[in-house]
Amino acid sequence: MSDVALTKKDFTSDQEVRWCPGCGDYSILSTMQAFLPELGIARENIVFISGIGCSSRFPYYLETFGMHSIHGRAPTIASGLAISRPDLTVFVITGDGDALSIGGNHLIHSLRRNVELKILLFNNRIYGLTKGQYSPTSEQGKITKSTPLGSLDTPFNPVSLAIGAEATFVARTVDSDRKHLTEVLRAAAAHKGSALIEIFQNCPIFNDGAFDIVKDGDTKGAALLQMVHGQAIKSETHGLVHDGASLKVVELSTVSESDLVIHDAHNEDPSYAFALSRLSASELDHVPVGIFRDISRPGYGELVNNQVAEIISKQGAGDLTALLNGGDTWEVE
Amino acid sequence: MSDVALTKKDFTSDQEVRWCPGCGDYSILSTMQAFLPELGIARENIVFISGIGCSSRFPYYLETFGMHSIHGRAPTIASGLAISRPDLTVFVITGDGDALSIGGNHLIHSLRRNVELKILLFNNRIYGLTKGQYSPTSEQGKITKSTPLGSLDTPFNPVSLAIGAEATFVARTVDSDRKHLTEVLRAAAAHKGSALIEIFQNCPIFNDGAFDIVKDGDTKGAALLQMVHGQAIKSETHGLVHDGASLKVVELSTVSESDLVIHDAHNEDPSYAFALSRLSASELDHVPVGIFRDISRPGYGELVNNQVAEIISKQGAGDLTALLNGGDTWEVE
Amino acid sequence: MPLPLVKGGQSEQDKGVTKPVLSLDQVTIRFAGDSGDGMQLTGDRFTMDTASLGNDLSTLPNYPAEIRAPQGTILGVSSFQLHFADHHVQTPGDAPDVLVAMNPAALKANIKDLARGATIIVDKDEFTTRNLSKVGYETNPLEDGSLESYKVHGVALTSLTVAALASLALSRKDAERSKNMFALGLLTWMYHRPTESTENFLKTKFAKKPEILEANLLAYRTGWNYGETTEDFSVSYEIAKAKMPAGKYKNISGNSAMAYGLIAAAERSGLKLFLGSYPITPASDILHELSKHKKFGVITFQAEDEIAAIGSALGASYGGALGITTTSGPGVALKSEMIGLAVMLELPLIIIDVQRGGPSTGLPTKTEQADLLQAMFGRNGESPVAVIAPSHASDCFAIALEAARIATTYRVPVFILSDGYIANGSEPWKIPSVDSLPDLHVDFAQSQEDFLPYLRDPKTLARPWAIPGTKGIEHRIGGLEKADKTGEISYEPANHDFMVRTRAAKVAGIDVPDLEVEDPSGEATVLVLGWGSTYGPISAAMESLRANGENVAQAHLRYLNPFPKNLGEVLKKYPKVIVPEMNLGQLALLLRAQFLKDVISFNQVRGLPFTTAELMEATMKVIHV
Amino acid sequence: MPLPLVKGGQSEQDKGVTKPVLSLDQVTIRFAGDSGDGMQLTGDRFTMDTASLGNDLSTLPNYPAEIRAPQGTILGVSSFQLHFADHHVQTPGDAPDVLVAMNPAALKANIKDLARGATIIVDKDEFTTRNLSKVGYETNPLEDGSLESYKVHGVALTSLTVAALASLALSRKDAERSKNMFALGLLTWMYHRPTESTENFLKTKFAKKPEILEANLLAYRTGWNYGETTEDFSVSYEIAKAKMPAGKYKNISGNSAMAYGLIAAAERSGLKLFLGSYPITPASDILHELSKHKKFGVITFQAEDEIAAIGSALGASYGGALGITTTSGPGVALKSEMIGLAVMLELPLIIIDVQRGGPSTGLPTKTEQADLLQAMFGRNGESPVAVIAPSHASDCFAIALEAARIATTYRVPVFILSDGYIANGSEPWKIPSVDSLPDLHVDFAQSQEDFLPYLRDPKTLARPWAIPGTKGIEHRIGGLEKADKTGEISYEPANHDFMVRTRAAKVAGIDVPDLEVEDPSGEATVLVLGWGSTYGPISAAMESLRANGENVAQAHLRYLNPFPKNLGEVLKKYPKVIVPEMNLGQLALLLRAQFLKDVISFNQVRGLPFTTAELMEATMKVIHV
Ligand SMILES: Cc1ncc(C[n+]2csc(CCOP(=O)(O)OP(=O)(O)O)c2C)c(N)n1
Ligand SMILES: Cc1ncc(C[n+]2csc(CCOP(=O)(O)OP(=O)(O)O)c2C)c(N)n1
Ligand code: SF4
Ligand code: SF4
Ligand SMILES: [Mg+2]
Ligand SMILES: [Mg+2]
Repeated sequence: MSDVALTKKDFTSDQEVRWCPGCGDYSILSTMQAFLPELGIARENIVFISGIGCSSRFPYYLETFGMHSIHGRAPTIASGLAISRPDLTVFVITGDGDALSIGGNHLIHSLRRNVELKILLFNNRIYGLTKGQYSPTSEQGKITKSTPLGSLDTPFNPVSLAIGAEATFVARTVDSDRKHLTEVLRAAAAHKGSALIEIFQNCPIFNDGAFDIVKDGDTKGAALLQMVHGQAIKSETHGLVHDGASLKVVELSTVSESDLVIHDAHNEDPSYAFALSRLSASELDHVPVGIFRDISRPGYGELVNNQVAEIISKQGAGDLTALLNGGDTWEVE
Repeated sequence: MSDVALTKKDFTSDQEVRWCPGCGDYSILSTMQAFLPELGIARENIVFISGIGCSSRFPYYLETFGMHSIHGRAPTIASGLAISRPDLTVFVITGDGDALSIGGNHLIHSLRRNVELKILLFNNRIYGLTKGQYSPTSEQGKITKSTPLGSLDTPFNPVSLAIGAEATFVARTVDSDRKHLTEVLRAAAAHKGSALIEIFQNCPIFNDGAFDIVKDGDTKGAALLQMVHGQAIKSETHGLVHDGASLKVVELSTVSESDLVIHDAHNEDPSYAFALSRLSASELDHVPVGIFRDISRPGYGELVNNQVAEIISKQGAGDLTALLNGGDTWEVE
Repeated sequence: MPLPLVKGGQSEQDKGVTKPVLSLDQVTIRFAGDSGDGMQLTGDRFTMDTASLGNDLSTLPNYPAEIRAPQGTILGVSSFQLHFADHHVQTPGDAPDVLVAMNPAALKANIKDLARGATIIVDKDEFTTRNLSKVGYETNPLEDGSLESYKVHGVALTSLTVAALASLALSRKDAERSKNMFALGLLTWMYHRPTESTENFLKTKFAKKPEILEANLLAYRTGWNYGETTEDFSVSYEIAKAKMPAGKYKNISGNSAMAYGLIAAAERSGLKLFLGSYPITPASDILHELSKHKKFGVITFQAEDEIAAIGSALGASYGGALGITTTSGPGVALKSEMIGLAVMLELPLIIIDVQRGGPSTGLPTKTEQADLLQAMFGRNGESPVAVIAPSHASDCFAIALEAARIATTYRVPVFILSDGYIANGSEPWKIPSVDSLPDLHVDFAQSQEDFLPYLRDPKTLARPWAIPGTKGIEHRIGGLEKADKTGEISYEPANHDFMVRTRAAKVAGIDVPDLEVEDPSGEATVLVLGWGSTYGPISAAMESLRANGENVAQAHLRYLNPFPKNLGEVLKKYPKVIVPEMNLGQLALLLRAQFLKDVISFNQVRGLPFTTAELMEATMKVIHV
Repeated sequence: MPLPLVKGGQSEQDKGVTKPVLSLDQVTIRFAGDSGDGMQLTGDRFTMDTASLGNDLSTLPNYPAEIRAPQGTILGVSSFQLHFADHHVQTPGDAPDVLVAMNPAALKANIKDLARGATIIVDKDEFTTRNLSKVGYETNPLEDGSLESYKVHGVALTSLTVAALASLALSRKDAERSKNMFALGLLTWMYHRPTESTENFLKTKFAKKPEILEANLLAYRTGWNYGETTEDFSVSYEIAKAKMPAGKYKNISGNSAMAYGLIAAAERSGLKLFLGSYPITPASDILHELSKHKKFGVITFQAEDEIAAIGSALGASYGGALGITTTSGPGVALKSEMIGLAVMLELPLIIIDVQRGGPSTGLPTKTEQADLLQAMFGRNGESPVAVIAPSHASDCFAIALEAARIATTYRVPVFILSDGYIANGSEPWKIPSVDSLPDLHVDFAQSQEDFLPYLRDPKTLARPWAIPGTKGIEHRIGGLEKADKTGEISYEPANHDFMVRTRAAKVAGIDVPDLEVEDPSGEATVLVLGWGSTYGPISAAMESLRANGENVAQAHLRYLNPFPKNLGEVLKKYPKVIVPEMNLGQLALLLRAQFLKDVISFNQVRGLPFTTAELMEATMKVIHV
């Protein structure tokens, strides 16, 4: 690593960015470029692996190693890389279709294994690249090219799904909120193992305004329930309280501050984070943002490499001659 | 349908059953054969679709329609069938590898859509058919053919995963408990949409005794936390109480019956069922069995067929001549 | 001041074209602009107006893989080419006679395709220093003499449009959006197209946005008037009606024709149409089109991936529906294992592969024919399927019906190999009467005793289509090898050998029509043999060669597996057989292997259809060695 | 009273064989019994004892797809065949000279493979009415004269074993379990095998279960003594050592040899071995074997499915490891799309397909060669890969090294087509010295300015292997078509054509050794050309034919893509070329297409290797038309 600290520009590749004007991907990219220098990791030791989709163009624009792979399979490639090269920092860039439709299985398996991947899920609730079909996060009843009479599927809640899949780090943030996104990225980078970050991302072409309520100045204050570890969970107008065994959003004016749920991102029991994830589904009136869950469990690559190291330290490194000559052998003269 | 009620024998095909002696699959099969007559559905209107694995041999032994498909893909085939043929009753038979490893994505998508499928997941926590590799439900550290030094993956909790995937019906039972299995099958059959039933299944060849604790006379009483809607959740020795926002298993002697959690399988908020699912993971000291969750949401096939019926009732059935001749046309003379 | 809105129809004659009129027999026009400039719509409208005038035509849309590539860049250029004529049209044309370029990028991206002497109409407002430098023009080509050999019309399209719309309450940006209508109006004038249908189209489209409607109409008419009035355009052109068989026509793209054909197949077979699909370019439009037609009882299921898509289609087939899956090459790769199961289950299934440039993600919006061998062999084991291919856009309608016939008669998966070129291209289609369509009636197995699910029809070798719900024929099937007749699991060596050969024989025995050879002179020694979307370019090249006095024969394979029974004879008859393909010789490989004929491959893998000129040259080389 | 446990080694001579001894030059024995009878173990032990005696040998295990099919049924029969000789052995033998049948099912399932005069040793205790009727024997074949033409030894294996173990504190069921050792002891006596190594094996295996150990040893020795003592067996047999090149040998199966070869490739290249795999019969054992050798730094990753398996391997390759994935046919189908990506990325990758009966799930435990065309063409677009195939079990070692050489030198996916026959079969292998193995040293791209990720080595056409962690060469790659040299996304038609042809040329240009033809007389007009696991049977048939005075040439392809450069010449030289394949003619198709040679296919798709007799007959037919 060079002595001179790197800057945002150092992480900007020479490739022309090719998203539609106004696409939410721009601000995510710019935030990432600005964030990377802070990691203090040399550019050559950072790898971005993406699938296919508008969002999956992301790696081209970063002056790091990068692979724009195939639809839904980025976590598999990234897993092989991260496990075999624990010295690298590996990001996965994916969309709601890429991660949750065709790639759903790889996502949940990477999460349960806790492979050292930082997974950014750009959720625009639509298939952008293929020009506007509904996705597994599209709200039921959505009218799209493939559902002219309205979609019928109950959408996934990516956070619930991830928690159900034993994820150790799950967060949610919004494309345009650079500060919040940066904070979440910082925490994800510090986390051992898999980190899944759902990013609400506006697609002005095929699903414009899907997240207006959490982005517009006059609504977002009420809509965004801020989760900060050790602090009360609340928006500008509402707060979270216990309601028997479950959680409830109430107007701040109706409760005292001390009744509010104090956020514990490190709660080992995922039931807590799961309950938080249920506060909002398709509708976005009260959307928890921040880190739902951040618990400590060894990373998969670490376990794999430790297992190898341990057997070597116990038995010594393999000797090919001994291997080939082992077992039942006989001599022919 | 014939007037004479069908019997277990009517549902037994002429195929020789080919599992290992003592395999848990036998009792599941026998319970199913005994249960089917109770449904009052003609044999020709019942279809069993399975993937690949020991468990997936199941359909051959039932005198209904059946398909032994390919590894992990049974839910896809069953979905196409159930959606296009709402008159049929469709079961999916799958194993822990089939459903949760290669087939994980189809499983979670079927569940979120709520396709009318009764999915029986034979969980023996091992790959049986391929002779004993670890599966996504094998406990961490498991020594198998492919993990001679112990497996490193955190296993899935199938119930948590299903609930995270928006499942409307999730249950757990044990291969050898015919009565309990029958009750669960009955409830699943009555449920609209997808029903996932995890069945602990012993594989005497490759993972013998994995579920002894919940099967042996002297331990099962304590280990099995019975979940019955409207009743307290408890085993013979332990009961479930609220502990702040989460749930806790305590000795019955230390609490009064009235403090126990009364099971509500119809709770709309999945957080409750999710919390129940976390009471046991790999270890089986206190395993909730019965129905975690059974809520009402329209089945996917029903929605699809209603959408078609509705447009026809509004606009009339399609007229091919009109379709072909529609739009911008011109005459050449 | 806005022109008054026209009431009802008004032909170009009514509007009184006053300039000299030249007659042409054919023209190729390419509209090119930024992805956001509405070139596809402009092209579509011009196409419709041209079709309704009775010209034959063929179109080729071409757009970038990005949804909206950065404005003003070469990569962001979207174009639409239209070839129309007073005679039968085979291709969208090699080199445009007219290029409409909405900005410097569009000019730069397309100029190399123009022949000297071609007409170029540009929006000169867009030729600013900034825009020029964006695409690497150091000087303004409108001024530096580099376009000398073309007829260049620099029209101030933007500012004229904005000026015309000045009276409307529109932002400048919104006003500028109508400039494509100005261009359309101008071209409409130039080629004497009728204006009525486009005006009606706009009225329907913007029924709820009267301002935008007015803007578009005004721009359109201003463009027309500009042609009529200004000195810049001194002549206009007329292209007589083409002689086409009498009947009712519509302009149709390959993907739409495919969707219609599938619906027709469902209607004619009495089966429920079930489409299991996962979106992918350039196949998605079939899904989109079919999902509009639920009132035909059509079920469209957007699955979680390609495997689930084909799985659901196979499940539906098993239940007695017409199971269909649509995709492109990468999707086919994913479907391979399930196709193998369908082969084993011997159930009808239609797999539509709208091929695109490969390998891997390749060139998603470009055309190619490189999935033939994948369709033939892309599965484990001996796994034969039928493979057919449409020859041109409207042929997709007939091919869909044919796929349904083969799939349901032989209980076999059938591949349709379409491609990006015919999927998006369009042409006039003589609408068939429903009665003239083939009867695809299907018989399911009936209730019976001692049912044998793998007892075959001796003629077709098809097993019964035995669907759930039929009393007394309950049975189990699966992907393991099955015993002859009973369908039970069998590991018996001789049975496996027999079943492998029987499945092969069943596909080999599919009844397909003989190959027709067009050899007008009867004296050709060179045969050009194509398949799929190369039909148009090959036919055009053959026509031209014959017009030049060359004897050359042409034949086109719609059936790739099995081949027509007379193919061997045909190959034997011609000493030289040229096989042009947009791949590295996949059909050629099959022909060589089966017939040991030293066919001559002519291959291009450029993501583009062959041009007539390329094919003429390649053929001439072989004729005159 | 139990025999005293033997101390140290004791040869058969020490034990004093007293009956007449006949010399044979070769014998084929098949052990057959219920899945639970331990036939594979019995066979393995007999094999080891035979190997250590210096005979050459070849084995063929054969077991049902079910883990434990129902006891006493035909479907539950598991068998193990061993062919050993005083000369070079090519196959596990066509027809067993000796069948050991542990029950009526084993007899019934195997009798049809025996020639008249063969020896049958059965456990007559098992021939109860119940067991007989289970497999459809209406009368007892031991008594009804139906076995007249064989030499039948009805031995009361079960009761003799139980009696011998009477003194041990074992249940009858546990005692019966040792009857395979009785059978092994008997055969060991019959063929003068040494007993030491099996006794040692048992001692290690049951070190912690002294009772079971004693039971097994006792049964083993009782079996030996039974042969020596009873009247029933009047002669025993000796087979002299085979003349084999001097050296140290071990008996090895194809799957083990493959695993060792991969470890050797990693060691010789200095790369980390990364295996991404998903279990599937008959490939799983490679995963199992490799996961035992983590101390070589080997990483084995059991992925969630085949796509993730190959994806992880490709990811590891991208990071500079030797990325490998192992599977069988259905798994290959699933990997297709990712292989396409690897073709585009031009990274090294080894794909091992242990072929089994297809299509679909097919015959999972049986062998076949029907994935060749899938390996060649099973992907969208023009997607060339290298394809090689081992010829026999121990050749898997060398082929793994060769795959690594090709993959790393040319940065290309390499298919290894093994199959169930060589994967599970075993043979003696002369252990090579590590120094004699090829040097597979690899150079990664170094830090540099203006790095061009798709700049090719002019000789190999390989692009640099540019791994993350290397400063200054950060770059992005992907599945979209890439510009020559820079690797940036390119939709340029000419570039695509160029890249498609370049990828094809790279694979076509892979350096492979010339095909060697064995034509001892130099006068053969018929060439038998095989590939893969048919090597043994073909060689055996050719030897026999030559011994019969026929002139016949033989050649065997280890390289399927590209073919050896001299293949065309070889094909031209022989008027008649027979291509035997366990498929419907897949290599034949490639040969016909490329060389327009009318090769003669000889195909069987029975899930079994060819027999020598079948191949001799097929060849004779062609020689003497
Ligand atoms: C195997 C395969 N199937 C389908 C596609 C087509 N495809 C490309 S991206 C995409 C979905 C894009 O949606 P999403 O992941 O949400 O990304 P976005 O474009 O919205 O960022 C699809 C269906 C493909 N490239 N490959
Ligand atoms: C595509 C594919 N990959 C792998 C296999 C091999 N295979 C068959 S069953 C199985 C797993 C079986 O485990 P599980 O689903 O738990 O079923 P069980 O045998 O334990 O009942 C595997 C890996 C296959 N048949 N097809
Ligand atoms: S289509 Fe939507 S997601 Fe894709 S680049 Fe355009 S705005 Fe962004
Ligand atoms: S291997 Fe296990 S799961 Fe499979 S049949 Fe045998 S006992 Fe049952
Ligand atoms: Mg999206
Ligand atoms: Mg299992």
